[in-house]
Amino acid sequence: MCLAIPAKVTELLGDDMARIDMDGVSKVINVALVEDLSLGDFVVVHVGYALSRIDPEEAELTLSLLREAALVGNAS
Amino acid sequence: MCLAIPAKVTELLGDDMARIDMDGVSKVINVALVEDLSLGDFVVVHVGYALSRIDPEEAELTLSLLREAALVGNAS
Amino acid sequence: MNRAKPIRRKLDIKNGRVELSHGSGGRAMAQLINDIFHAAFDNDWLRSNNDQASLDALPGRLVMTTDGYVVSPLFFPGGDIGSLSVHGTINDIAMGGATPKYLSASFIIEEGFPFADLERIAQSMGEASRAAGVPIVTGDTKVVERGKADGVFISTAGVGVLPEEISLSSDKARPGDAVLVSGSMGDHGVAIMSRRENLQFDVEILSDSAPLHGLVADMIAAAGGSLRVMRDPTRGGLAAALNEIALQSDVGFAIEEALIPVKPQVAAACEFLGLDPLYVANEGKLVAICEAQAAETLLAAMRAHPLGKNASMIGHVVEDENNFVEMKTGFGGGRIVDWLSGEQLPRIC
Amino acid sequence: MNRAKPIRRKLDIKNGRVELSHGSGGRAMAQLINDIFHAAFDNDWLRSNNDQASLDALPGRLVMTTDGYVVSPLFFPGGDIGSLSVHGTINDIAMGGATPKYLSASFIIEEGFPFADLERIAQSMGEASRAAGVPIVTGDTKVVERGKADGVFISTAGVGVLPEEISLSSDKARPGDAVLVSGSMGDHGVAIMSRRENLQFDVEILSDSAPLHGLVADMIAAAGGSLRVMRDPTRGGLAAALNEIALQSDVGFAIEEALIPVKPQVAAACEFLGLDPLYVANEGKLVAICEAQAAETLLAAMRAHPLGKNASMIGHVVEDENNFVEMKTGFGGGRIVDWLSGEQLPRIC
Amino acid sequence: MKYVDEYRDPALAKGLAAAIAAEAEAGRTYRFMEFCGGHTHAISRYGVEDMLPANVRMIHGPGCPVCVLPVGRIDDAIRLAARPDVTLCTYADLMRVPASNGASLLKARAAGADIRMVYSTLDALRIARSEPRREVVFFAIGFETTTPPTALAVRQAKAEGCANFSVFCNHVLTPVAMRAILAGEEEGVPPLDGIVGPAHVSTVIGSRPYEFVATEYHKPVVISGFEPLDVMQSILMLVHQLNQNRCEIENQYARAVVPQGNARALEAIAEVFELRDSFEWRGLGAVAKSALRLRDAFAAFDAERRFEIETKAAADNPACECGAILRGAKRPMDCKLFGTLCTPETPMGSCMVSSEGSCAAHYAYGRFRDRARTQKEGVLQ
Amino acid sequence: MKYVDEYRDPALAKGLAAAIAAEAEAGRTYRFMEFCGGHTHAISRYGVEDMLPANVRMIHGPGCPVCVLPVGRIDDAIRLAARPDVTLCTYADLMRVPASNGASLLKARAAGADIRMVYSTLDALRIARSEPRREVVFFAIGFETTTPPTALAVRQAKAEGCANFSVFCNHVLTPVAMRAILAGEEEGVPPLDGIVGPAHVSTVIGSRPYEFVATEYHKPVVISGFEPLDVMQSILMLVHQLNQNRCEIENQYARAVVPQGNARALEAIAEVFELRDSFEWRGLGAVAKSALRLRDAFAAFDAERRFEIETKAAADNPACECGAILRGAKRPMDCKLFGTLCTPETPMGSCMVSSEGSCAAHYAYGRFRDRARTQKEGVLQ
Ligand code: SF4
Ligand code: SF4
Ligand SMILES: [Mg+2]
Ligand SMILES: [Mg+2]
Ligand SMILES: [Mg+2]
Ligand SMILES: [Mg+2]
Ligand SMILES: [Mg+2]
Ligand SMILES: [Mg+2]
Ligand SMILES: [Mg+2]
Ligand SMILES: [Mg+2]
Ligand SMILES: [Mg+2]
Ligand SMILES: [Mg+2]
Repeated sequence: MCLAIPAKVTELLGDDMARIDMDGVSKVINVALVEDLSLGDFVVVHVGYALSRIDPEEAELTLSLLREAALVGNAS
Repeated sequence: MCLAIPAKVTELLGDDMARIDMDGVSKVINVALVEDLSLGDFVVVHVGYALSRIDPEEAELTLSLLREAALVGNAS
Repeated sequence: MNRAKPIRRKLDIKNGRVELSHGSGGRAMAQLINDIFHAAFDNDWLRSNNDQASLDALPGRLVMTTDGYVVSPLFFPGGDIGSLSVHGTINDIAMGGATPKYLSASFIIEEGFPFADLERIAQSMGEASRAAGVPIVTGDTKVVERGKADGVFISTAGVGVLPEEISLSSDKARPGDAVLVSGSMGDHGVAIMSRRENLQFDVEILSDSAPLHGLVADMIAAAGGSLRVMRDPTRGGLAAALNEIALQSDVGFAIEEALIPVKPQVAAACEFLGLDPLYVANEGKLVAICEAQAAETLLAAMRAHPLGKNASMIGHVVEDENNFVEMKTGFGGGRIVDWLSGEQLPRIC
Repeated sequence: MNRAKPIRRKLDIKNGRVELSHGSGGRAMAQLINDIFHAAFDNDWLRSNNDQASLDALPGRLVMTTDGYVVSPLFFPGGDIGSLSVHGTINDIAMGGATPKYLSASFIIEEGFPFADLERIAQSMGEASRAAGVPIVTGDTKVVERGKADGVFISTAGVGVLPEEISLSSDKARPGDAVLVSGSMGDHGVAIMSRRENLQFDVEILSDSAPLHGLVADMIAAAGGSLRVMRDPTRGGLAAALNEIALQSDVGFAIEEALIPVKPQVAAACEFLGLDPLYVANEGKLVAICEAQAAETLLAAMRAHPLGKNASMIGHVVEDENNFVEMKTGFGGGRIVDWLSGEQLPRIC
Repeated sequence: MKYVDEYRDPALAKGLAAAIAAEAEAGRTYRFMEFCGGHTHAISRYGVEDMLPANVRMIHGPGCPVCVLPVGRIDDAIRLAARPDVTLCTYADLMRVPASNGASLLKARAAGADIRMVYSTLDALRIARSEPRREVVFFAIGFETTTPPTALAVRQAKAEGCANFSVFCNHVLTPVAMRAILAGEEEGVPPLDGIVGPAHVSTVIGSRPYEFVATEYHKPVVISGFEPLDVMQSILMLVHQLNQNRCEIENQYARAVVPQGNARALEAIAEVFELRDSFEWRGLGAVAKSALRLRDAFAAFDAERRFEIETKAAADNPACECGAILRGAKRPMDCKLFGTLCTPETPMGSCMVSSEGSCAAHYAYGRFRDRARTQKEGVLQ
Repeated sequence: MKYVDEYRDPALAKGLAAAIAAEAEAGRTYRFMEFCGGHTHAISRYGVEDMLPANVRMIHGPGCPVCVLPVGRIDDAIRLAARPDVTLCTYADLMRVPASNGASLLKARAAGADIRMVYSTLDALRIARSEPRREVVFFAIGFETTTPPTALAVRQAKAEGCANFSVFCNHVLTPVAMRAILAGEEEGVPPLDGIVGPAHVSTVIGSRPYEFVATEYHKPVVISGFEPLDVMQSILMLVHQLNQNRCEIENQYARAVVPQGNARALEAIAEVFELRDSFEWRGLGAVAKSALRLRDAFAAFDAERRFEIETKAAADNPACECGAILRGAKRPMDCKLFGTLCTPETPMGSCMVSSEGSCAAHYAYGRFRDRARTQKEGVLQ
């Protein structure tokens, strides 16, 4: 029910609508809930609405923690 | 368009409706246009309504004239 | 772990209805097919649950046909869409002079269709198929949303095997040939019409829906080599069948109305509706064209079969560049019997 | 009298629509069939205008199948209901190991359907049939009232001939056998879904709709005797195909997700819709089960064919009284791939 | 079928044919118009023409309500049916009639209009009752025979307060049209010698309304039943009158027609309908006082007022010879379009649109005679 | 797929699994509840359970809005849809959910109700606009994630004056339900050691609303993304906190969740909705202040008021163990009905109705493990 996926904003269509893309799948969604959206931003999409923007730095940080933990795990 | 056929009244259903029969085909029609209808009467049926009653004596008379003419014709 | 398999509840045939999930390839569909269709058709080809049936080799030329059945109402005096879909396709095989061997059945079902009606139809198909000795060996089921079909549509296909000496085709009628019909005209169409909501009348006429391959086998045995054309006069009735043959063989016909069997109730129903019985559909009758000298033999063979006991020779083929079907009327005059061009009632088969 | 034949006006394909009279057995129907279907399918069996086709004898066992096609929308990226109805039925014949020979086609058309669309569909069927070398030899046309169908439904049936040495059936999988798929999963279903009004998304995925009998012929030539089962994973996708086989052969499967080809766009579309590509329909792919020692040979033969170039061995058959399809996930864990039980989109084929 | 089979007896037919041949005086030609399409149909279907001597010739009159309905009125009906709120109920006969620009009710239906074929006004009223959110319009057409059923339905709708039922009225009147034919007889065209009058119309209006034919135009009329022997007997009666120099209104169909007609039916018509000033007849042109419309008291049930219908004239194909054919000046096969461009599937003129039209009846039943005719042309004319 | 594929990397998974195994202290059992059905689904679909050490055990929480919806509300929806004037729009997830007496929306549709599956509230509103004569009711269901889209649609409908659109509101609240679970922990059942919190809910509400779990119940929470590595990382973080005797609200999904949540979304919810006093959760019973309804200002768009819906309670099957399963006291295979009478095709309890329910997820993905479990029973428990 809470299925939501990350996708990239490829076109701002006005009227709170935007086109997003995920690996070649593109769709028009409502972006009224996300402030100051720019082309190239990634958003979390749920039932046709963007719920929030993805912060690339936070994502990188999470991933590096993940990689680190995996490294430690493999070493253990 | 003026297709109408003779059929026998087999059931008076009230409300100006009656069941008629023609050689085993039976149907419910409106008989509001024909006065004093009795079971066994033949009526001329057109688009679901009886238009008039058939007078058996007149029919016999017509037929006898027909037969007579045919006789004369065949003799000629 | 003990083998805790799901407890399969039987379909609620009495109250249940077909849902979209019965068409989407999951367990619900498998159950519908098993409980209704396999139960009714009951043979090993189906039970093997493959998407195709592997059959024995057929000795001889192959004949193939298909028809879609969209008749309304689905149940009518003398039959239903199920038996009709078996008979009609068997008959198209038989009209080629072939022996029908196997049938396939494709169901397109409207969401919400009652299981009880579907089972009744399937049972009727199964019975018709067993009675005819022509099994339904493979099938398919689709479900479409409510309002996208009309209860159920069935398309059956059939294959049969054709003896070497037989070669029938609608372009083979030749001037002088005899024209025979196997029985009374218009029964099926009148039976259907009597149940149409907007025409409703009562008449004790049953559809003539029946498989004709037995009759055809007897005809072939009696005079097979001299048969030229056979047709089952379905949609458009005898008129359509004769006009098609006239056109395809580039001939004309001379027939006599008085020789064409029509039941009194069928004639009466046609009077009511302003129809001509020669245009009304049949589902268990055939028209055969054969060399003139074989006509009596053929007629005798037909009359000896229960489905041909009212067979009649109704006229002969003539040369005619206009391809007219000319008819001496019962009244004594002449007319042609043209192709249908007024409205005929739809969904008769 | 000079032979004043009616001047036949061509159907107004551009603006015209199917009317009820096109289904009632008169001249209008004959014209529709001639101008659209015979023109598109173009062969002598049809032109002979009989209600059945007389064909050559088939040397070998017969295989027969049928499918109804109700796909919505009628035209989709990579195909349409016409080509689909040819490919799907050819594939069901081919999955029996047989060579498809002849097709029949039954059309159920909704009143008001544009001639232009009908012609486009017929042309597409004709092309698909010619490209596959499997002619449509007989057909039928019915017209139902507006609101009683959804544009057009097509039921095709097919017959084919089966070489002596081949015997495939879904109950023949044995523990140890290899499981192969001929290419990427889910393309057809995603192509269809991308055009559904209520899901509308854009993706450059074409339906994989294709006839597989050429690929199958190559597979049989390479390792025919060791083939056990073939299935085209259509409705319900790979999951339904494997579960059916598991049940019918009373075995289980052990497969690996990482070995199952799925295109990135298909995967992405499935993420959007919350679907699993293993449940999504294919129309030009097959799953084959063969003796383990023949797997490499078979895989090589598949990869050498254009329709099998992405073929993959995805696992093997195991003994399992539960008939589970067990899968090592791409992530590294384990799961089963159960029968479909959620909603799958209807009208995918 | 009682009252049917006996009037189709081939043995009697033979005798009657001989009687007519004997009665018809050599050297004299008898040109009779059967006004009604029902007669045209019967004559064609039973092959009555083959049983008449060469000098008794039947002219097919304008008595087919479908044929004479102007194209503009079909256009109106199609426009009505195209309204999303309207369900149009019609007798099946009208479905294929070509309207302007290749349209027809059948095509309109295919294109999405809600058009239902009904057998009776009872059915149309039933539909209106069961679908109260739809505007159910009955496409009323027909002569006096068919008018009382429409009148009763309108009366019933009013009594029930059935607010969603209305009638698009195209009922026309037989005697007026007959007068128009007689008044329009032309120089150079041999005049009609007598008229076979429509018995089913007369079950309603009786035989009296035809008296003007005798008194003003000095031609005999025989009100005739629709079975083939009825028609032949009527022809014999006409020949007989002519030979005796009589011109009277005789009633061959006395078994169901009385001179004064059906009082109840006439009352119903009079209550619901009134005369239009003028109405267009296809093939005949505008004819004064020749058609009916709903009275003000029933205005709510009048689709013309309810939907503000304004009929636009639509021209017929100028090559069509219907006018001349209806007047007896030409026969179908004299028309260049007959059987080639004009067929029942592709009718170009009014006489081809219904199976009761003279061109259509000849096409569907009589074409084989053209062979004989071309061989011995001149013998018949 | 950016931000997806990297969180499904099997090599990283292996390392992380080893890290968790190393971090988890032997002799100690870690019992974590993933509250959200999305997590349950991810764990099952990717086989995450296979990658956890035996002493780290996942309890599937009540976080599937479909599962916790009481049967009475489905009954309401079916009654609504059965009205001839109503078109009911619903997310596909609800179609098969069994209602009383063997009914379901799917069956109601088959029986003639106009029920449309929509992907988004945008679609429902579009249907209302294009079919103004229909009463279009959106069957709203979901946690805080799904609530803003409903709120925006209602706001939009009001702005447009879309008079035929309404919402049957069944939105429920995550933190309240989590409190109910924690407050209900029983004697004899080992308590939860920590909670995997739903990140998509937190994109809307942020992480702060969970602080009570740490302060009042002294358990750690990690707000976790939905990819399998997200979940594993969150588990590692939970184990880590416990080993360090911490109980904090941590945010694994910092890439899209901030502590304060999405202000716009929260505003929209607050504008359109208000708290219900109490709402029934299937498996949990009545929970105070756990659900939303439309405010009076939007009463016109509230299907409950518009159609005077009064929900009747419907009893669940007493043999169903859902309650105990949701609390972590039992597992699906402990239920006698599991896999025999209760399957995804024939669900008897809430945990089987959607693929995100714990019984359904186990049935569809995990049943093969029961083989192993029966062999080495006791090892895991
Ligand atoms: S054949 Fe056609 S065009 Fe010619 S007169 Fe008759 S209706 Fe008119
Ligand atoms: S298996 Fe079914 S009955 Fe048992 S606990 Fe789960 S949902 Fe309830
Ligand atoms: Mg056929
Ligand atoms: Mg047939
Ligand atoms: Mg199939
Ligand atoms: Mg046939
Ligand atoms: Mg098949
Ligand atoms: Mg198939
Ligand atoms: Mg056919
Ligand atoms: Mg298949
Ligand atoms: Mg309309
Ligand atoms: Mg409803």
